[in-house]
Amino acid sequence: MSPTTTRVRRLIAVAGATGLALAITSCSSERGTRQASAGGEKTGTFVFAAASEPVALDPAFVADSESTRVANQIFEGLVSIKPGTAEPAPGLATSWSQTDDGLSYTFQLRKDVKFSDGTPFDAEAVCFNFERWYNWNGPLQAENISNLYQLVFAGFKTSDNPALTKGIYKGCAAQGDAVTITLTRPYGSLIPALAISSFAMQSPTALKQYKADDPGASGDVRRNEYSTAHPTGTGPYLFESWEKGQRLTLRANPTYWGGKPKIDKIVVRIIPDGTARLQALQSGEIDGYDLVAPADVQGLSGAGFQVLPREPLNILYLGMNQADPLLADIRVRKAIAHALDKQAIVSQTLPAGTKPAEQFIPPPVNGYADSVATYDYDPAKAKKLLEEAGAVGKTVTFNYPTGTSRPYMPSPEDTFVAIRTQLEAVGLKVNAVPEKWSPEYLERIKAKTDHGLYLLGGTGIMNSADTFLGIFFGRKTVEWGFEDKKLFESVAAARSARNLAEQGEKYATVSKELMDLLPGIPVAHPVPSLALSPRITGYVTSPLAAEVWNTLEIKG
Amino acid sequence: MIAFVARRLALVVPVLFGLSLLLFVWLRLLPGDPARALLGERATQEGIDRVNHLYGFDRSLPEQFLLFLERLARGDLGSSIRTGQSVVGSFFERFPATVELAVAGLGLAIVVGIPLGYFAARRKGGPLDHLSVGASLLGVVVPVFFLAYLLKYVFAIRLGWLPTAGRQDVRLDATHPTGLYVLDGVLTGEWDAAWDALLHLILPAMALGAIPLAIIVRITRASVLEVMNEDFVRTARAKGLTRAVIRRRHVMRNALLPVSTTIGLQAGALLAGAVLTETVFALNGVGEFLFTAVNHLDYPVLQGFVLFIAVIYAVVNLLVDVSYAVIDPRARQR
Amino acid sequence: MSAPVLAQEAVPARPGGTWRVALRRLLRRRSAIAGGVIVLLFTVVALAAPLLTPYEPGSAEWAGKITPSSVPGPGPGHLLGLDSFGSDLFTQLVYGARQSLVIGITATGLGLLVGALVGLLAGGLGGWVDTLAMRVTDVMLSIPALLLAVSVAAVMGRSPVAVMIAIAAAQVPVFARLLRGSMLAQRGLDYVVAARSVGVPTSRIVFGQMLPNSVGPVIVQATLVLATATIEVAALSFLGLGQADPTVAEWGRMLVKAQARLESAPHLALLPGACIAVTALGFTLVGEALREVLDPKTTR
Amino acid sequence: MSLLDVRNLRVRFTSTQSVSTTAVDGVSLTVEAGEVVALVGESGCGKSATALALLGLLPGSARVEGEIVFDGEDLTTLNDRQLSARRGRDLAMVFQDPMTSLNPVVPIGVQITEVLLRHTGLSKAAAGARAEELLREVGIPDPVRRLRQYPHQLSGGMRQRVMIAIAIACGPKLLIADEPTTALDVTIQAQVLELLARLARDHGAALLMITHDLGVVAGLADRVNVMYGGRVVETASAPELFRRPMHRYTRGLLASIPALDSPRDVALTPIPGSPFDRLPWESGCSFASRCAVADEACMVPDLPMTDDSPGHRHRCVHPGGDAPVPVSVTTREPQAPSGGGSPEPLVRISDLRVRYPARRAAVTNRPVEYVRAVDGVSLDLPRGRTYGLVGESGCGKSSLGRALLRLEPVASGSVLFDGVDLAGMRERGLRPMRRRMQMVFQDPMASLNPRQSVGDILELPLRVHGVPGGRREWRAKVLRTLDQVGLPRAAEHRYPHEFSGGQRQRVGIARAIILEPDLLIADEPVSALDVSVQAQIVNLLQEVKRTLSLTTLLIAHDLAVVRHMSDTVGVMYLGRLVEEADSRELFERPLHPYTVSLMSAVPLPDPVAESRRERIILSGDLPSPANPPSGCPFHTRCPFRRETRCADEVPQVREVVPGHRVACHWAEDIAGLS
Repeated sequence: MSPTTTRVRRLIAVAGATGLALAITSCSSERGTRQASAGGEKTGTFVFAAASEPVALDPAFVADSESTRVANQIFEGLVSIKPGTAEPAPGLATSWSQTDDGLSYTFQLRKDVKFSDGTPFDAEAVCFNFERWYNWNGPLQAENISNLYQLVFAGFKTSDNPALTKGIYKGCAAQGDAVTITLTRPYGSLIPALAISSFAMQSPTALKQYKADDPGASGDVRRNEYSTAHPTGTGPYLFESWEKGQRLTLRANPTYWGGKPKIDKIVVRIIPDGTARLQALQSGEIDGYDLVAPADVQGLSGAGFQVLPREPLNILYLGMNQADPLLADIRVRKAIAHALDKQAIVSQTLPAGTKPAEQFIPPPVNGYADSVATYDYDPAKAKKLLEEAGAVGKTVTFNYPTGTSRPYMPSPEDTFVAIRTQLEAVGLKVNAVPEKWSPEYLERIKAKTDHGLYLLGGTGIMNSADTFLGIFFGRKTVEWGFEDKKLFESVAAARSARNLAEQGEKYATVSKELMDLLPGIPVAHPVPSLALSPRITGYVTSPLAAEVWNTLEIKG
Repeated sequence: MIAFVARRLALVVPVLFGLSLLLFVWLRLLPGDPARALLGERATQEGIDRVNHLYGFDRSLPEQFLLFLERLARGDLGSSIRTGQSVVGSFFERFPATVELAVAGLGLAIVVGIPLGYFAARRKGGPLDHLSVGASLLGVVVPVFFLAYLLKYVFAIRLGWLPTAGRQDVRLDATHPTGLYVLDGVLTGEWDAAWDALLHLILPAMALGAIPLAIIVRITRASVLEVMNEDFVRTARAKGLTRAVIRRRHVMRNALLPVSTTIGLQAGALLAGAVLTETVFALNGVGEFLFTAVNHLDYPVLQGFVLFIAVIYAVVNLLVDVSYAVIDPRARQR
Repeated sequence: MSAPVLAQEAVPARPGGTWRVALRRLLRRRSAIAGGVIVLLFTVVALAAPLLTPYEPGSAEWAGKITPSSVPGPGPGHLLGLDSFGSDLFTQLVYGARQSLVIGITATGLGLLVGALVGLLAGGLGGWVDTLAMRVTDVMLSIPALLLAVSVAAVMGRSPVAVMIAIAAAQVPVFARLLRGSMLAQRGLDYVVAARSVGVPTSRIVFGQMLPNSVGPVIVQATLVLATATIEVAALSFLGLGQADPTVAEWGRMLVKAQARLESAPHLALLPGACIAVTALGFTLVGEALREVLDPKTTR
Repeated sequence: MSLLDVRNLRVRFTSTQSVSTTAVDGVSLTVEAGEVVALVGESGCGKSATALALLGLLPGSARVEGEIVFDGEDLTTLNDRQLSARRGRDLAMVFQDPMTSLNPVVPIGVQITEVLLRHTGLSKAAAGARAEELLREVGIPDPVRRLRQYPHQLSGGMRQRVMIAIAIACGPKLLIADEPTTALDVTIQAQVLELLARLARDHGAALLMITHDLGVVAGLADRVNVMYGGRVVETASAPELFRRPMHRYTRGLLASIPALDSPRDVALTPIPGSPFDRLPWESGCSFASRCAVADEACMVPDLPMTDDSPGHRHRCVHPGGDAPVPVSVTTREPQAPSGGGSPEPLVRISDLRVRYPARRAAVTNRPVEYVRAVDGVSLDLPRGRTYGLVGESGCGKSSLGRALLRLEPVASGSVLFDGVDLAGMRERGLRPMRRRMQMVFQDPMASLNPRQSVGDILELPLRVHGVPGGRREWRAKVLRTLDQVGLPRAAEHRYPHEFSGGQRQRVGIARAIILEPDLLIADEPVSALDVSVQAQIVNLLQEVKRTLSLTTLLIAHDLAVVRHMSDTVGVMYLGRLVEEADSRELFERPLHPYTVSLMSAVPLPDPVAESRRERIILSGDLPSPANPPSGCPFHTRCPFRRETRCADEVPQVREVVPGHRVACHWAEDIAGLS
């Protein structure tokens, strides 16, 4: 026998033996001690499937939902959200007051709160955070890094970009258990805005120790040591470990001021494929995932899983680009509005419980108008309007995205098909232009003028019309293709209202105006839902998806 | 032998250079603006310009290429636009998952395919032959991701025998010194972790291994049939050797030569298949990352990963050539 | 001059060139017949699609009957029920054959054309043309075919044309190598030397003599690519590339789209999946049989 | 009792289409212990199938009937396991092609010891020692090193020695050798045949020798069985068979082959037709369709064997009897120099060199080492004459032929064709010249484009050279040429694969002569053909040459064929011309030691002559042309080698006797010796 074959045979024998040993040991270990402890852990572990990896754990730099979800467990802001609603509620600040001019806010801080590294949470810590944000410069002023800070506070202490020098932040003053934030000009949404996780309080010690604002070796501040390994907050859970691409583990914070959470451990696991998330839940490998596809809702609840709908804080609309001469005609826009059977679109393509939309903001949001012009489903009227406009048989371009699923637009392709059918029924021809969501479609809508009808929308990051009307209609954009100075001024005025009530009124007016101008048609407020294993109890959904998991319990 | 390896290596270098040039030009031809992909639906033009400047997309193409080469020489392939992670880092973070999957898939294909091909050839025209030829045809014609879904549906959902996704039950607190989970379990003595990781590998390996399996069966069968007709096998029989010796020393050792070449070529298909399989089974490997990169036009990642995959492909084929030379003394001289 | 032979040998009465012989051998194979029948059926369905179904493809006429969690199954008027957009599933499948055929044939044809041209130039001319062509194909072959197709499709944007070009591009180096290798093998054969010795010009040797004898493997590969194309279209769809309009009757897209309803309506995925597999099987069977028939090892 | 007694052996092959072909149709033969028995026949006659049936090595599709009694035991009743215990131990076999018969990926040591380990109780170490001994016995130097080597590292002759070592390893009672020397050069063939015979004798084994070459048989066999069409048609002791061949086939075969000692100026008597590729002999004599004297009596089913004399049996209705083997009465015309008496040769080759790249650089792919295939050859082809070029494989004779036609690039030297130097010409300028020089190739199948009909193949040269007259004229010319080469006109529409080997070679000749060239180069024109067909082609070439007054360069390794056809003969060794003379002169008085040994190595189909002559068996193998020996290239194998000059001085070609040129330092001495 040749030496080679002998060697090969020995190898096979060894491999076989190893395999056998492995099988035997694994069988026996089922009764062993390790399995028992693992079993014990199982009941104490909540496994959640994320659709993608969190970008960063320093909430100041991120706005994506997966990062935010984790940040919500580790960090808390001065303001929190009343569970089950979008309402601001006391957080690390137990109460607050503002001056009439809307330029000064005083927060009463919660006592005896410590960051998880032992640093006390106090007024100095609060000011440290505010000053940190305000002093960011250089690459940290990039739109993708400090996106939300720029949105709310509009500028930094210094900047090369003149547009970023006119911020609303003026200063922070610590007064014992209270802290006062002063502004350069009024901003009506400050309180709801401070509930956004980007403005959560972080431990000054940890921020300094791990150089939170230093780009570090990776050259990206979102990937520095602090943001990937040492996020330190006051929240109910502590960061434990992050195996990139695989899982992220959190532990219960034993010294949480609100009491130690009932669940010991949270594992966030990354499953990008929607069907795979569904199946992992069905087979018991995970305990929950977000954004259930409309098609799966019935099956899941039928099989005993919890499908928890969130009150929608979003809008799906059909935009009508007025750079297109056909759509510039208000009669055509109105005709299209009357041609849409929103109820049918909802029942055919959107999750159960979704309501048709009448305004560009969802009902719970401050600024929702009492009554606006409505356009009922009326094909006959639509046809008549088209005839008046001489648009019967004309071809309208219809842009829609493919291969994407947004919380406000779970299946744009289906929605497109449904709308197309209705438009054709009233005598319009549709030239469908499907494009991949990112970047082609977004570019087509946001940067180019050659789009017609299109599907888009948005989800609110706070309970403020700012995140809807403020962003959509604050200035001239190629998206809508119209210029209406009066409208833009009204939006600006609403934005800088002195308080919430004033802001609500002003935005209600804007919303009313909009429905007369009809730049697009609000279609629906799709209900995003979350699926949970039946063994999880105590989950309270939040319209802002800002759930904190310290209320959860695991049965059995 | 060393000269042989050196010669083969020397041939790889120009290919890789050509590839980087090609990739570079190619990806810059991509429509769309990665900055927009990054900043999302509410991006402003200033923001986009700033990102473009940050990543050097506003420079001239030759300049960008030189920059790219210079960084490449330092082993720096840039960082992902989407996540900011370094391309090299994220590749190696995810590489173990892909290695494990590819090894399992290919291993399955080899371990099942070679004996199946052999016995199909021995019983040519028999039921086993028809079965394996038929199965190997099916393996090639069913789209990989469809097969993956079917396998998952049947074995994980309907029958519940195997896990649906992931590499390991995340509730197990296993330690991962190497990132190859099965091996980790064995190394650390956490047998339940190893076993669990193994269970997680079965379905993905089946889905990914289907095409190589089909091809290996077919090549082995054809190759065995051919070798069995060779004069030296007749000589071996004329010597009165036992069947076992004939099979092992005379038939298989020769029949495996074309099979080993095929295995090398399959490595490429395997890496491509991993893009599909990893996505379906949420394995968070290189393939899945690449899939996401394609969807987000993450240039640096696309460029870096395709380059890496080409290198791996080249290395695997180099190894195959070397192993070929080990089996076949004639090849050593070439 | 009188023949110096004593008895004339009878020339065997089996007329026909090598192609006809190959065809005869092909028709003796059961697998080839099966494959041929599948391919034929598929072609007929594709061509006669409007006659087979009263409906228009992608019309979404019955969208009103669809909800996110249910689609009507087979019933009167709809042989296989509706798809998730509210189009007739049978109609979509029938027209899907058209798409597959068009994409497959165009992609293969394109890959064949470009690849064969490169191979022909390389194999026929040799020298630096050959070296250059081979280095370029080396580079292309260093990326797995599907990844190559993905990169190309990504460049080209989302259109059926992009898919065709992507699939074709991935095959170009394969065709080029095949034809070149086959030509080089011919170049050493005596009949080519004989043609040179007779004084046949090089171009005429390449086109008139070497090329016809070298196309066998290329034809086999082309048949197999028809199968691969059907599958790759599906894979590209899965990766979010390719035909963008969701309602266009294309099996790959239908399959990908139906993954979302795998639980409630598995037939939406199974039927287009089966169509892809069976079509690919048909081409593969024919291709494999052709390979065996045209293989010089089995011919002599 | 005979050692081997085969009775009425039948082998049928069944294929899937339920068509069965009979390969062996009732063969009976015996082999006595220690006897050397030959089984002679052309390809397809069933001789190899018979041999394989003896060892039970036929493929699964074969059905074997009849009895094979070996050593008192009917082998057909044994199962494969029982048979395998006897194979390699009691019966051993040496196959035709030692390249393919040895496993390329297993060291030869293992291939020898595995048979020892299987059949003897030897330990691994003892088997290794025995293997070493065996290699020494078969004459392989440095056996310890060789045992570790792989087949591709050995030369053809060595490989066959290894095969023989394997066969004799366990001391078999019967050694079967199936065409053991067909794949080898003639000088090596002589070595191997001698070795086989000696070993069989030394080990007391019987030898069953299977061959198509009557010459091989004559010197070796005690008894000869002639097979045709699946049957043994004649059996006799070797001297008896060659003296009194009875069966018409045996007689035809003997008449059709030229031999080194047969008269030169006669045409050969070919057997018409070609050996069956299918066996149509449901009844009657299988040879009847090709037999000149066949009549109805030959069509009797199951013709019995007739006893002619003790031990001489045949199966012929019209046996030849004592009459000498017929040779054709047509004497060839005397060789008069033709070509209008011009003393100028048609072709004058001076110092021609041809080289091939042997090794290329890794990246640039440029050649860095060359094989010198033709290394400075000068020779003339006189008009209207046939110049025969002989030598063993790799000696450069084919390269020379091709370079002459500029089908290979010429490295240096000149080729004057009718005064024009072809060597430096461009392809375009060469084209008109090509019309005047044509080539016939060795492998008729490979040299015909399989996708063109014979008509197209023949028309192509006319078209390319723009022969006036247009298609109609061309076609007429094609038909005339078909007549000329003895093919039916219907062949025009047929494709090459539809013809037998001999017919294809006729097509090849037709293509070469259709332009009525001045020069014809025939490169091994008959070596790929069956013995009985060779004579047809040889005659055809002679005929054609005569009618068209062609100047011919005949390249062949078969000395008998060259002698038969050539006026002048050149001998090549390792790229050089070593000897050149008028054909008669050369064969009667060879002056170069290589020519002498070459001629002595050729077996004669006459046991008497064979036993009388003294043979010079060359030692060693042909050196590699990439790395030829210094000095005289032949000195490593030369039996006349001397200490001085041979190893360091290259001998120049010089005229030793008028008209006789030799490249040997000691030619004069050798002339005296022989």
